[in-house]
Amino acid sequence: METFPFKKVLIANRGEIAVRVIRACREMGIIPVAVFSDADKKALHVRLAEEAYPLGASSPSESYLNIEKILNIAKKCRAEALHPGYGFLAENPELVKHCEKEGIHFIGPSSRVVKIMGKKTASRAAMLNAGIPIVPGTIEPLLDEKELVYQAEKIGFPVLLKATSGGGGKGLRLVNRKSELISSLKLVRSEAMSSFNDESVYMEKYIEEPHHIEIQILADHFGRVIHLGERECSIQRRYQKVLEETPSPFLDEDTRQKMGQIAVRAAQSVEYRNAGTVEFVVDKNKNFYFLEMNTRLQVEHPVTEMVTGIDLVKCQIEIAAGLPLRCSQEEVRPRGSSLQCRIHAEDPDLDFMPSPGEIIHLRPPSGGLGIRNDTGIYEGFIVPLEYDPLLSKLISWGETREEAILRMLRALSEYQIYGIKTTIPFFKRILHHPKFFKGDYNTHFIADLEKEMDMNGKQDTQIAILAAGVKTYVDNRSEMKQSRRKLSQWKLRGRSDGFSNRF
Amino acid sequence: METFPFKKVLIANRGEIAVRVIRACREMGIIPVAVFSDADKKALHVRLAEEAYPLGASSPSESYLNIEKILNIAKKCRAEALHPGYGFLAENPELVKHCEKEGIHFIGPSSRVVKIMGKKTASRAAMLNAGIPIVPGTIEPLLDEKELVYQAEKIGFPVLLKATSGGGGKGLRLVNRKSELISSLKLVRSEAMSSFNDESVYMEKYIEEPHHIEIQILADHFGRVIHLGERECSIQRRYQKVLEETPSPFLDEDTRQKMGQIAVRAAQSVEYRNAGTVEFVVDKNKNFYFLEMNTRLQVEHPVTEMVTGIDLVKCQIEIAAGLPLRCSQEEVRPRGSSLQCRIHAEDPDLDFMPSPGEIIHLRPPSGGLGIRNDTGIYEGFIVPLEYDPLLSKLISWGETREEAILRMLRALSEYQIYGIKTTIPFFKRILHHPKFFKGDYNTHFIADLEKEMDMNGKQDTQIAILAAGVKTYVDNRSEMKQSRRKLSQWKLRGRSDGFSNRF
Amino acid sequence: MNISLWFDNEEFRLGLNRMEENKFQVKLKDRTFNLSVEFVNDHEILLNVDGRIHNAIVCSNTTSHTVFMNGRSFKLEKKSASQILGGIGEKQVRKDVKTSMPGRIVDILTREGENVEEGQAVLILEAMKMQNEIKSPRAGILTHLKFKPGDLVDTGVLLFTVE
Amino acid sequence: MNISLWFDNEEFRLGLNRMEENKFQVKLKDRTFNLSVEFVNDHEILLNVDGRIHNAIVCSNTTSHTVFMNGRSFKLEKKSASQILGGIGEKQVRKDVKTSMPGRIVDILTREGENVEEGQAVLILEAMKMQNEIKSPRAGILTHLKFKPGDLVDTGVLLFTVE
Repeated sequence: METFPFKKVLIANRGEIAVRVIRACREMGIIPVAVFSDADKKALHVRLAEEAYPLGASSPSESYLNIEKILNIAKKCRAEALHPGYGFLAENPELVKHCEKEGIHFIGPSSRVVKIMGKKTASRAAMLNAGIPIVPGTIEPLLDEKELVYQAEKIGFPVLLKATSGGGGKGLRLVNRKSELISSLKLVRSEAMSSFNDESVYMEKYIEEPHHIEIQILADHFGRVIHLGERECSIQRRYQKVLEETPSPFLDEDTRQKMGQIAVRAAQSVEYRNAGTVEFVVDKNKNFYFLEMNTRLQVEHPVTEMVTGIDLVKCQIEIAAGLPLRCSQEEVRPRGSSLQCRIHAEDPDLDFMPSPGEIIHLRPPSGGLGIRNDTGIYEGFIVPLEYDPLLSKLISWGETREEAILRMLRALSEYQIYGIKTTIPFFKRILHHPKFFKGDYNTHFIADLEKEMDMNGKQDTQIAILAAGVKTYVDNRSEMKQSRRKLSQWKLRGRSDGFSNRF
Repeated sequence: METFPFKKVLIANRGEIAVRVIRACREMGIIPVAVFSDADKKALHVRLAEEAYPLGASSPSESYLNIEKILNIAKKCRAEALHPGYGFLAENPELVKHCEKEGIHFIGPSSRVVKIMGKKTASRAAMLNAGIPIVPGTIEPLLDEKELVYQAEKIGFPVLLKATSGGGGKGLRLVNRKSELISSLKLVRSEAMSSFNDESVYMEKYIEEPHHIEIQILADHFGRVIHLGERECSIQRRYQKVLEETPSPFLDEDTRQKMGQIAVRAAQSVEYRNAGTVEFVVDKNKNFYFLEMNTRLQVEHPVTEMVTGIDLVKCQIEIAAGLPLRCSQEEVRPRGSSLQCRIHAEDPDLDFMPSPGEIIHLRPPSGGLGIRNDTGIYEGFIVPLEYDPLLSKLISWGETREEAILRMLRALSEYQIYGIKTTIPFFKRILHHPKFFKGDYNTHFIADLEKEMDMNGKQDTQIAILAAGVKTYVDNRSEMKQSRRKLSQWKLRGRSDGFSNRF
Repeated sequence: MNISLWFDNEEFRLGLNRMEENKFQVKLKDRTFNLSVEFVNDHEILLNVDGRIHNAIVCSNTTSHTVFMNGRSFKLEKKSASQILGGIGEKQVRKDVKTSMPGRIVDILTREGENVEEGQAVLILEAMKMQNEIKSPRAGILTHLKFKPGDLVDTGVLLFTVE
Repeated sequence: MNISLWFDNEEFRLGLNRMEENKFQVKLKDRTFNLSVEFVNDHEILLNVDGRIHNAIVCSNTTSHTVFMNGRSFKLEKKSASQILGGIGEKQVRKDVKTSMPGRIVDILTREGENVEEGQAVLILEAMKMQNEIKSPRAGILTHLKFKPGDLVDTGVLLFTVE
C-alpha cells in the first residue's frame, strides 16, 4: 500500500455524490473530509466521512455555494485537494481560481477551461473554432426582446432558449411559436438568475426527434485523452435526465467511434484535463452536434463504470495528483449493458411535485450480480427541502441490455423507500414499456408516456385494504387490552385509596 | 420478453442462497416459490418470494430436509422445477430420484451423478478410473479401528479423517499422531452422523502447506462443458472456508489452464450437467490432486460471477430447462479480481462461538463500483439457532487484486450489524495482514493469525466510553424531565381530587 | 368484526374473522380471503394471501391508515369524507389549492379577482431547486391569494381559491 | 456532571459539561474532548470529536451500556463488578462455565468429580450446525455437571464448575 500524493481531500458537496467521493477516497487510503449545512448535520455523507466541519445555515448560498467558508475549512484541516462533486460549485471558475491561488489541488480542469465551458456561448464559439459540429443558433447571448424575435425567425421555430450558464436541465425552454417567445425568455431568465446567478440566455435550433447522447472522456496532465464510450440520456422529463444507459440502443458502431474521436478532439482543443463529458444532440439520421461540455463528474457516470470497470472518481483524483492515465484507448473494453434510474423525492402521481420529509422505512435492494445503489439517505433521515430531490441512483448491469432491464425491474420491485413519495413506480412504467424495451425512443418518450393511462398499482388497492383491515383489527384488540389494563389499574388505585382512607 | 420453459420454480432452501435464487427467477420472469420453517416465518427469502408455503417445525429434519413435505408443496403449487441451493438436500440423491419420478425438473445433475459425487470414496474411485490425479489415501471407507491404524501407518502421518458424505468443512479431522487416531475417528463419526446421517469415514494423506483451489464448470445436456476459472479457497478456519478469491494469487497461468482442462475432463467422465465445482488440493510445488466434486452451486460462486459477468444461477436454470450453454470456452474472459467474505453470526473474540439472536441495527454497505452484498437478513430479523451461521456474503471486485482488497476494507468499515456478534472485525484483520495483502498464504493462514495478538478495536474503547458518557447524561436529563412531568401530573391530580372533594 | 374503510371516496366493507393467532378470514365485496399475517414490527406486515406474499407497511393515526406497498402509498380513511365534514356532504362549489410541500413563492402570474382558465398557471413555487407552476384546477375567479414573491410557505397552506 | 463507567474491570471517570444543546466538553483521564453530538434516534449517536466522525449505537439498560462501533461491541458497566456483587469483592476460588448461546449437548467427555487440566475438553455443545468443544478454563475438579447428551440448554445456563 503505497502512500498517495494526497493525504486528505475535502469534498465540497453533499448527498449521494459526496458519499461516492468519500468511498473512493477511503479506497485510496485518503482521508475524506466532509462539510455540511445545518440541514445536513446528520446526513449520510457526514456519517461516512472521517472528518466533518460545519458550514452553517442551510441555504445553498450560505453553505455549499460559499467559496470562502469552504476554502477556510480546507486550509484549517490541511486538505491538499478539493473535490467539487457535481452541481453547486463544480463548474464555478471562481472556486478554481481561489484553489489555484491557495495551492489547493482542484480536482477538475484549470479555471480557464471551466470558464470557457461554463458559458454555453463561449464553449460553442470555442468548438466552432476547433472544427467540431455545433447546433445552429446564436453564438452570443441574446441582447433584448428585439434580437430574440429576429433570431427566432431567422433560425426557424421551434427553438430552444437556454441559459448561458445553465446545466442539469435548468434554465431551458422550448418555444414553438412567436407568441410564447417573450414570456418564455422571462421564465428562463428568472430560473437562470436564481439557479446560476447569471441571467444571460442564448438560442438554439430545436432538433426534431432528437437523441441526447454524451461521450465520457478522461484527460491527464500529459495531454493524453481517451474516451470511454457513450451514454444515452434521451429519457428526459422537462429537459431533466431521468434514466441513462450505455451502450445506446440507437447508435451504430461507426457513429459511436466518430463521436468518441470528436469528443477527444474537443477536449484536446482546450487542453482539458480531468474526467469530462462532451454532450451531443443526435438527430434521427444520426447527425450529431456538440451541445456542451461538462467539466466535472456526471450524475450518470456509474453506467460507464459498470461496463468499463474503471472507477472514474479515482481517475479524477489520480489525474489531479499529476499521475498519468491508468490505461490506453485500446485497453478500454466495455462489456455488457448498464442502466441508471435517478430515484427522486417526487410524487409521480401528482405532477412530480417535490416530496421532502422523513424516510420512515428504507429497504434498498442489494445482492445478486450487477446491482449497485449509490445513495445519500438512510432510514430516519429527513430529506431537506433546500437541495435537489435526488435520493439515490439505482444502477444495473447485464451481459445484454435485456438482462440489465430485467435486473433493474427486479431491484425496483425490492426497493422500499416509505414516508415520502418517490419516482420508483414511474421507473417501473418506463421499463415495462414495449418501446423502451425495444430501445425505440428519443427525448419525447416521457412526454408521450405521461399521456398514457397509468394502470400500475391499481391491483394493489385490494391488498392494501386487507392490510389496513388486519391492522385495524389488531389495533382495536391492543386498545381493548390497554383499556382493560387501565381499568384494572383504576380498580387497584381505588382499592389502595380505600386502604389509605382507613388509616 | 419471451416466456421461459419454467413458469414456476420452488426453492428448497433458506437464507441468502434462497434469496439469491429468488432474484435470479424474478429476473427470468419465473415465479419464485419459497418454503419456510416456523423459525423462518418472517425470513427474508419468504418476504422476497412471490409465493411461500410453510414446512412446519424448525428442526431441519422436519423442514428443509423433509423430502416428502417439499415435494408435496411443489406438486400442489405446480412448480415445474426445484432449485436446491446448497446444503440441506442439495446433494441428496433421494430428492433427485423423487423429482425424476414425479416429473419435476431438478436443477442439478442426475441422481446417478449426485450419488457418485456425494460419496467421497465413490468419487475418488471414479476419478481414479478417469485418469484424474487424486490424493493418496483409502478408496473404500474404513472398516474398523484396526484398519484405521494400519492405513494411517501405511500412508504416513499426518493424515486426514474425512466423512464419506461430508462437505462444508464438517466431518473432517487432522490427525498428527497415532495416539489421537481413535478419539478423532469417534468425533468425525459423530459429527458425520449428525450432519449427514452417514457415519462412514475414509482417510487421506495430509498435504503440507496446501492450497485449496477449485474450478467452476458449466455443463449442459448436449455434452458441452466449459470452465470459468478458479477460486482460491485456502483461507479456512477449522476446514471451513472463510474468504475466497479469484484469480488465485498463487497459481500461474500454465497450472490454471491445466486444472481447468482436468476439471472439464472430470465432469465429462461422469456425463455431468449443471453448474459444478471440482475441488483440488494444490501442494507448494503446484502439484494438484482431485479432492471432491460439488454437484451444486457453491457458497463462493459470486466471485466467479464478478469476474466473468456470467450469472451462474441463471445458467443452472437454463441448463435444467434443456437450453444450450450461453457461451463457449473462448467467450469466457475473466476481468479483474474478486473477493468474498462470509459474514457469520459468530464471536471472533470468543473462539467463534455461534451468536444467534435479534439484529437490532443493520446498515449494509452499498454503492460505489464493485461492491455486492448477498444477504439473508434484515433489521429486526431474529437469526435462528437451528441453521448455519452465514448472515451475508460481502463481495468486492476490482481492476486489480489490490483494488478489490481496498474496496472490501472500505465496505467492511461501513457494514453495521449490531445486536449479535459477527465476524466482520475478523475480516478486517485478515485483509490488513501483510501476508494476505501480498497473496502469500496457504490453508494455515488463519491458524497462524489466531496466534497473533489482535490489536484492532482497542483504540475505539475511548470513543465508546465518551459515547456512553453522553448517553448517560442525556438519559438522566430525560429521566429528570419525566419525573418532573410525573410530579406535575401528580399535582394536577391532587388538585382535581381537591375539586371533586368539594362537590 | 366488521369495519369500513374509504379509498378515493369509495367505501369498502370488510368482515374479519380471526381463525388462529396469525390467520384471518376476510370478506371483502364478494370475495373471501384467507390470510396468514406476520407482524415484523408494529407497522410492518407480511401478508400471505392464499400463498401469495405481500409486504406492507401500515402507518396509522386516528383518522386513517397509510399503506405503503410496492413503491406506492394508499391512504385509507377510517371515516368517509362526508362523515369527516360532519355528515353534511355538501357539493364543493369552490376549490382550494393548498401546498403539498414547503417552498418559496417565486412569482405571482395572476391577480386576485381575475378570471382563470382550468390549467392556467397562477403562481410559481420553488422547492428542491425546481420551479413548479401551480395551476388552477378549474375555471373561475381567483380569490384568497395572500402571498407575494419571496414568501416562504409550509405544507398544507392555502395558496389560493378558485370560486 | 461526573460519572464512572467500568470496562474490563477498569474504572473510567468522566466529567461532562454541556456547553450548548449539542456540544459537550468531556474530561476523561488527563484529556479533555470537545464533542458535537447528534442523536439520529434514541440509540444512534453521531459523535464529532474535534472534527473526527464516529458513529455509535448505544443500547442501555439499568446496569450497563452496550456500545456498538466499527463492527464491535463494548459493554460498559454503570457499576463495578465488586459493586454488583454487593461490595464483597471476594476472590473467585471456583470457576463457573456458562453457555454463551443456546444449543444441544452432543457428548460429555469428562465425568463429575474427575480432575481436569486447563484447556481439557469437558463436553461438546452443538449450535448453528457446528459442534463446539467446551473446555475447562483451569485445572481442578469438575463439579456441577448436570447434563446428559441430547439435553437442550439455553443461554447463560451453568454447564459445569471447576473447583
